[in-house]
Amino acid sequence: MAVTILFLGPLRDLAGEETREVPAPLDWAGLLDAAGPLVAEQLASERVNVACGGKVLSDKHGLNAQDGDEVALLPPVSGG
Amino acid sequence: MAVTILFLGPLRDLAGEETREVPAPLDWAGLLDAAGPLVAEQLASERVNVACGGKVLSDKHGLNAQDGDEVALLPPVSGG
Amino acid sequence: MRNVRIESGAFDPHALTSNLAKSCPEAGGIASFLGAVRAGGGVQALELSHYEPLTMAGMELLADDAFARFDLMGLSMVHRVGHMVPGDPIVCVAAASRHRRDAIATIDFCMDHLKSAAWFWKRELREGSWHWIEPRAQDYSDKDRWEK
Amino acid sequence: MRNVRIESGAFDPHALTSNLAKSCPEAGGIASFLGAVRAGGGVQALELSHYEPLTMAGMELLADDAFARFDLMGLSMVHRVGHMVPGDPIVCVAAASRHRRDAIATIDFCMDHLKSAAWFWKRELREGSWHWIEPRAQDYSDKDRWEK
Repeated sequence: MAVTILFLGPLRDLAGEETREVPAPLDWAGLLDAAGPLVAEQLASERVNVACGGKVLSDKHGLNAQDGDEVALLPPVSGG
Repeated sequence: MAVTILFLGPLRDLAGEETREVPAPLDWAGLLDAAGPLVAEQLASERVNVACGGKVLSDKHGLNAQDGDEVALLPPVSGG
Repeated sequence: MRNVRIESGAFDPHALTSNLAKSCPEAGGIASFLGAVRAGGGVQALELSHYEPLTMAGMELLADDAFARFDLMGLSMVHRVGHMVPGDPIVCVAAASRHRRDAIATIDFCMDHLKSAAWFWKRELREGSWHWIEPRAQDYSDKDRWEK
Repeated sequence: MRNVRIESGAFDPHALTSNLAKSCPEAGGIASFLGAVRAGGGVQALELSHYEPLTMAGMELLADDAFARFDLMGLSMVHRVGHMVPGDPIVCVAAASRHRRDAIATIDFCMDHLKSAAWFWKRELREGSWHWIEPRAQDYSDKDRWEK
């Protein structure tokens, strides 16, 4: 099993793909590494959130994704 | 010819009719007299306006209606 | 598009809003407000009267004021007069604008003025007798928010 | 009545508002807001994406918040995702209440949050290339008005 990283909105363009499978477990350092430098730069911003298993993390630096988890990278939103 | 007094909204109930014809010319004292005591009491309120010839009077006490004029008595409004 | 009307018969407020949206394809936002005779509150009928020489002119001035205050692409304002029963539309204001807040502020502004500063008189039939309705104190203070 | 939905295909905002009005006969006021893809501004297409596990839950929380803040009888909130062209409805919020100001405040409140605090991402096709859209500074300050 693995962790699936999901790139939302403009992060998808930066990542060049919609999802990326990486080995579990995945912590913050591992995420920055797996996401690539362009996305990692965005992740540094407070305005970019991270969800794990369908919940937005209040402290993204404490990420601890396990086998089968989906980790969604959420840039600033715009609806309406 | 004459002046037509038009009673709007609740003033119609007080007057007991929709319109009343009175001889021209008609001034404020004449209006109070022609309108009857119940309506005259209402006319004393600042919240009751008077229109003459389709224009709301900024000073109703200066009413000076001529032959053929319609004098409309306008109680507080409520729309919507 | 500008559409200001007094209706003495039934009208379709949803068609009014839909037509405004169609006629303003460059608008990003359409806001609308529909006021209807409430069911279930003991009101059997509602009657609205007006004084035609003043009422239409007043509504046109209100529309002028809305166009002057807000960045609008279109405005529809329709007010019923006559005899209505629960469920019947009384008033509909719809506004189209580039950004949403102008459209929303416009319906708020127009309704506050139609409620307590337009030449209409309203009475309700309750338990077989008619009662004249005056604006609530809040209706007056709502209108006063807009004074500059 | 409470109707919160994400739509991946076209929807009819006027039918939505009309249905809300029909289902809330005791409401005196129905306010609605329709956001559409603007024509004439050089936008050829608009695409909205979302993250389903968060988006619906967020919209339900927003509806809960609206019912808690305002005196509401009904609320419909529908947001499109997918590919849209000029003229297409993007979002519609309709609210029914006893008195008009609750319905109007509700559509204002919900739109401010859908615009800059719901899990949607929007991009526009202009002159053949896609551009991601971020909320304007005013969209953030509009939302911040509601913070207690």
